[in-house]
Amino acid sequence: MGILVNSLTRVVVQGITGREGSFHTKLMLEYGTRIVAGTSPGKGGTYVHGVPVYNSIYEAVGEQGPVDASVVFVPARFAPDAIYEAIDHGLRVIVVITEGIPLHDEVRFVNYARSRGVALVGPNCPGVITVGEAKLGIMPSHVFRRGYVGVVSRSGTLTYEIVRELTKRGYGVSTAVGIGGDPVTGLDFVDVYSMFLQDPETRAVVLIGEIGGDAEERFASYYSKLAQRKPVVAYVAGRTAPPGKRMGHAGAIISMGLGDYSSKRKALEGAGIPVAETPSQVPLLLEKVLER
Amino acid sequence: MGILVNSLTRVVVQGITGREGSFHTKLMLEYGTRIVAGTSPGKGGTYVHGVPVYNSIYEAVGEQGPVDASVVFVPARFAPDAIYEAIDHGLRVIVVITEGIPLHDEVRFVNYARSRGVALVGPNCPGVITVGEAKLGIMPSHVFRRGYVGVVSRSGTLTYEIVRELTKRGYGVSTAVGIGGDPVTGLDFVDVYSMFLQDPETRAVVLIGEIGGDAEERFASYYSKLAQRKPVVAYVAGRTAPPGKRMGHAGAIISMGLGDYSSKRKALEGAGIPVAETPSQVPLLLEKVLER
Amino acid sequence: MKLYEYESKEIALRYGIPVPRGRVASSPDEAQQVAGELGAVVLKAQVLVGGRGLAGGVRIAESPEEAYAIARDLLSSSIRGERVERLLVEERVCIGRELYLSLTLDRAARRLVYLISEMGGVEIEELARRYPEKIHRVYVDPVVGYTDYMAREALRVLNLPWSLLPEVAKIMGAMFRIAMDYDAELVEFNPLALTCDGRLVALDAKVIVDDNALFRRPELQRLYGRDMSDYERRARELGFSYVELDGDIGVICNGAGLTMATMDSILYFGGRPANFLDLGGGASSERVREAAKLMLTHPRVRVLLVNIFGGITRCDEVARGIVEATKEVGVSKPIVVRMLGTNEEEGRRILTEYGMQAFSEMDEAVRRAIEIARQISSAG
Amino acid sequence: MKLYEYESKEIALRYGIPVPRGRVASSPDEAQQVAGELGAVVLKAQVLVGGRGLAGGVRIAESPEEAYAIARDLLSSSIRGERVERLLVEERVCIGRELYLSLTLDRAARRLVYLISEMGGVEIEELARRYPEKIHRVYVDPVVGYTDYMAREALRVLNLPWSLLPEVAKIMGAMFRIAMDYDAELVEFNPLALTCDGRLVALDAKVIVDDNALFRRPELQRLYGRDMSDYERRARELGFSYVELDGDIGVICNGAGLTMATMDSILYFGGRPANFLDLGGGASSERVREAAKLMLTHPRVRVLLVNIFGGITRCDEVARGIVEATKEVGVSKPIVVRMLGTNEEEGRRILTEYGMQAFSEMDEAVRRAIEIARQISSAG
Repeated sequence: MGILVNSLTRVVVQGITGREGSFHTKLMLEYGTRIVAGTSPGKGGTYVHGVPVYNSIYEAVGEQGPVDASVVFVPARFAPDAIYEAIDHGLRVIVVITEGIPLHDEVRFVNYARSRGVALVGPNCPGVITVGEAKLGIMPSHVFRRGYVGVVSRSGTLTYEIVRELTKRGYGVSTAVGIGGDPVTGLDFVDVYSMFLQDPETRAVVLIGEIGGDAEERFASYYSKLAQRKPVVAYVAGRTAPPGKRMGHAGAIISMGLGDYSSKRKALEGAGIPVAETPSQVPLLLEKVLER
Repeated sequence: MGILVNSLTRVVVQGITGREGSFHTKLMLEYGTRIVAGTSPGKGGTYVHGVPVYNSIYEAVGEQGPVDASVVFVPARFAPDAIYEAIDHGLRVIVVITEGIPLHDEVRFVNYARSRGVALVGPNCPGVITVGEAKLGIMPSHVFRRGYVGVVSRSGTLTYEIVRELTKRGYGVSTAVGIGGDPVTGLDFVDVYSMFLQDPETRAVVLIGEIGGDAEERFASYYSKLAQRKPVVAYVAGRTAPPGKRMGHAGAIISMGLGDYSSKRKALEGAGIPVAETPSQVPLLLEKVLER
Repeated sequence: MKLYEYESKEIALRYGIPVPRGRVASSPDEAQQVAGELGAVVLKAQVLVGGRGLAGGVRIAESPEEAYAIARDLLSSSIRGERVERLLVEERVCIGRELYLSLTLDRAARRLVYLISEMGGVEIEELARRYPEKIHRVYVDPVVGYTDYMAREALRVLNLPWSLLPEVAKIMGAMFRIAMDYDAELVEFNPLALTCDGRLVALDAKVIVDDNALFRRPELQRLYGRDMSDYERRARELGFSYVELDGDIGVICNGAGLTMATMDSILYFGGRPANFLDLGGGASSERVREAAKLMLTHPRVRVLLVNIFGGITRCDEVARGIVEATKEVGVSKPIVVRMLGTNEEEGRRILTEYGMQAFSEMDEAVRRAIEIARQISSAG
Repeated sequence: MKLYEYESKEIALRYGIPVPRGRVASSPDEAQQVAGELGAVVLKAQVLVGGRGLAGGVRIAESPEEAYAIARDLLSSSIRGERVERLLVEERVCIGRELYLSLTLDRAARRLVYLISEMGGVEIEELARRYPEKIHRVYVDPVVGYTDYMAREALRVLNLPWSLLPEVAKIMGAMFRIAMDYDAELVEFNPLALTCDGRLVALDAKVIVDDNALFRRPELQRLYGRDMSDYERRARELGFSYVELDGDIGVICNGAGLTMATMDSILYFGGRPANFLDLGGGASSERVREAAKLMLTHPRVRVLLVNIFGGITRCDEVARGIVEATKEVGVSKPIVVRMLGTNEEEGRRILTEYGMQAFSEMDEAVRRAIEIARQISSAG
């Protein structure tokens, strides 16, 4: 099982001919992801690592049949167009790797996707991996072993770091979802966790947050009201971040009195979710909550 | 039962101080509709037929508590603002009586309402009546008797005409919904019929269509695929309407080869829905489908 | 409200959409002069009715003299009942292929839609009927508006070279902006020509403006009504919805649906309606009087059928209006009244006093009107 | 990117939002001149740091001479570390009440939101902490944008007379347009004053522009970086995310989350990070070298901790960059490296060859860096 994507998911890579798009298409293919087409306006008729390239999703679908999901590597200024194209052609999962998309554009397409029931992952995210089945994104697959822990994270490399700690301690992952580091994201912690709740394979969830906004607080509030739960362990990055400064991610900023570490930690712990002090503590806390 | 509104529905009248708004507020109150407040910018603090008037829904809700539904009598150029106000304040049913709202405005607020799960009835409609319980609109209540026939219509007076024929023959109405005569409406035939399907009281539905668009054809297509149905009898107005001319309603026009009488009749009859030749035939056809 | 071709093209040009060079001519002299500047020209009658081409309203002139002659011809003619008062005189364009491109409302989707087809030059009604699969649809969400993938998709559907992408994007983006800026419910280029030298040119253009939005487009508001017949214009000026038909039974009702149903019942029982006239809701006796006078003076009307379902509309006001109209016009034509609902008793009393009667049932009233029309017809 | 008050007010004025009369002065002479024109004035230091008022950056002058003296004072001062280079000299306004009005993003709602409060003049952070119930929120959907009911609601919340509705509507509508036209993530008027004579005036204004949108706002793009420290600017120019902190352990990582986690681990194990430096993904040896040079030359850095989780980023490139940096700078400061993942073996080989070692575990590397920092600190 796992969530969002699996070995049957038919994938199109938008922006397949770019440096990143091409490089990761190779890695995604090697992982077994079922990439049926790529798009790149003006490059239709070519191939990238054996994947046929089209000028539009309309052409891709016409030639290759329906697709379920897309991974977007298109540069920021063209990404909204690519995302609307994917939504309007009925794709159900859209993973936006692209970083640096203007905020007001994001507000528009994220609302548009949600109003149409489309699972938009990102923007500015490392993607989604259902371990051993499909990878839509840029996560280094070698750190992942299949297992029963769901991972949901606002971060990239920090996720790999924590997953590696899990792997070292014998915990495997069902699906890992990077929801993205921008102030506005398609799926949020609540959305992804509620998918994990439905997934029989997933028995516990690791939540990786960071400063900025109130996504962690909202998750804590939602979690504390749940009748049926799967246990959650959290890590929150940014304890040492000063207010008013963006810590790399557009969304990682303490602003207007919102989003600092202590508020998040307090909210999570208040909801009964243990919060690790270092990445290496995550598996230890996980062990404890699973024992209960 | 009945659908959409009942005796418990707490209603606000938007544009209550205008001629139409004030007149129909009186009639709605006489019918027993639970009108808790009215709005009219700048007229806050006054009363209309004993109903307190506020400058905004925000004020109305602050003073009178939550409301469930609104009836909009606001003039066309101000109606979109009133509708957004109602949607943004969480009202679940919004009945727009106002005629003559520009098309592109309608497209925007109708999509907005639907994306938020709000039942927007109209625009340019006579409203909704759940017989003996609540009336949100301008229908002459004296023609209605309570019973098990659901009515859904694109028209006003024609609805009263047909309901009177039903009443004469002993058929009563659960709820009658005027979906409105504009090219774009909030609820359509399919939406309302699917509500009637859920209503244990409603045993049959009278559908009153007219030329223009393909709402009747879409309903026929939907109906023909249903596993569980309640019988439907239809009347379609505009057999004598020439192409390219608007027949009073903004939506009643045969254009770009779409929307003529014969197409609608063919589609409905093809789906097993008898179509009356005159309003007076409707109860006769109803009798037949109920005998089956 | 439909705009003329030349008006639609003026708008198109303002938004950067290429159209043939040309000017409007109101006289043969002007036409000759434009032809002198442009060389071989096409003269196009500026009318709002459809099917202009088949009716001979588009003609080619090889010389200024020929342009003069054709213009004289066209300017003294009518096309499908509409007088030709202006010509659009345009350069001839060498056409490679004729494409179809429009932006309009899709009611079912509740959104705008680009209709795109390789088979331009045919009216969209015919195209939709005969080759529906040849029309590609790209929906436009009001949040999103035009976005570039739509042009890439159109390019493919129209089988155009990649080099024309910027041009297609410009045209499609402009169409959306025109729809918004002019409250247009249709922006159509048919044909959109691919010229022999590989350019895109809008050979014909049609913009239809939303009547409901005219209040915020004052420059368009003053054009309203110019394409109506006299009776239509008078009815509209009085605030009635009115459509001219070709029968002999005048119809006055309240409510669009009931008016249509009354017309349809006339047809069903064997008669022919002369018009659609919807009083709207809550008409005063003055308004009813004006409506009745309009119908009683209409040359084709033999009998007037008034069908009122009183709700907001009060039967006494209706009765009073009818009586006043007959007095003012002189009771030249028979009137059949059906009324029901609010203040029905009072209405009946007023009519009875004046020697008229009112039916309660619509079918009876319709049958009676048809009967009278037949009698007059066979008498006349 | 934050705009200065005077820039924000220029924008506001352009959109019809009333602001006090005033001008920018870069010298005492200019300030005196403006005061000569305006009478009693307020002199406001133009800085981007918060808390200017409490730090004495806003002063009142009754005469041009006093304005001169105050300007001389302010223009030679710094406020919270930021040099004052310009003053905004404005007429004094008689304030009846101080209100708060802003438009910003609500992350949870994924929409813009107007924040509206009667308690203006206080920083929103403090207001949110102390009186959250005094902040009213009106959400703005991207489809709908500003619409008039929002002003009616604000009017009620702000307890303003009905006669000010058009003014509030104008201001709120303009705020939305500013947000769109300038890709602003915050448009704030605090205080928005209700003057003694019943007018609304934006006494202070703050616009923050979305850095991600600068590519389409060239006029703003060229302002980017002006509020950064030297090290910040150099790091940004090299394309790194960089934030200055006050500790002694320099941090270089790949990925924002891992960088923060590394800083946090330093704190957790008892050390103090000097900075946040995220290399981003797939950094070449040249970029690593530049980052390392930057940190090695930073006066506060005692030890450099490089923590790399190789994915797109290759460990051999990182190792090469570190080695090159130490060569170029001279091995003045100790470096602790942790690397893992892509091309890890080759990376370790390069480091070993140069006499350096790499940890595999993050905790170990962090502890080691802290240990070294302590040794140097107690030695020095």
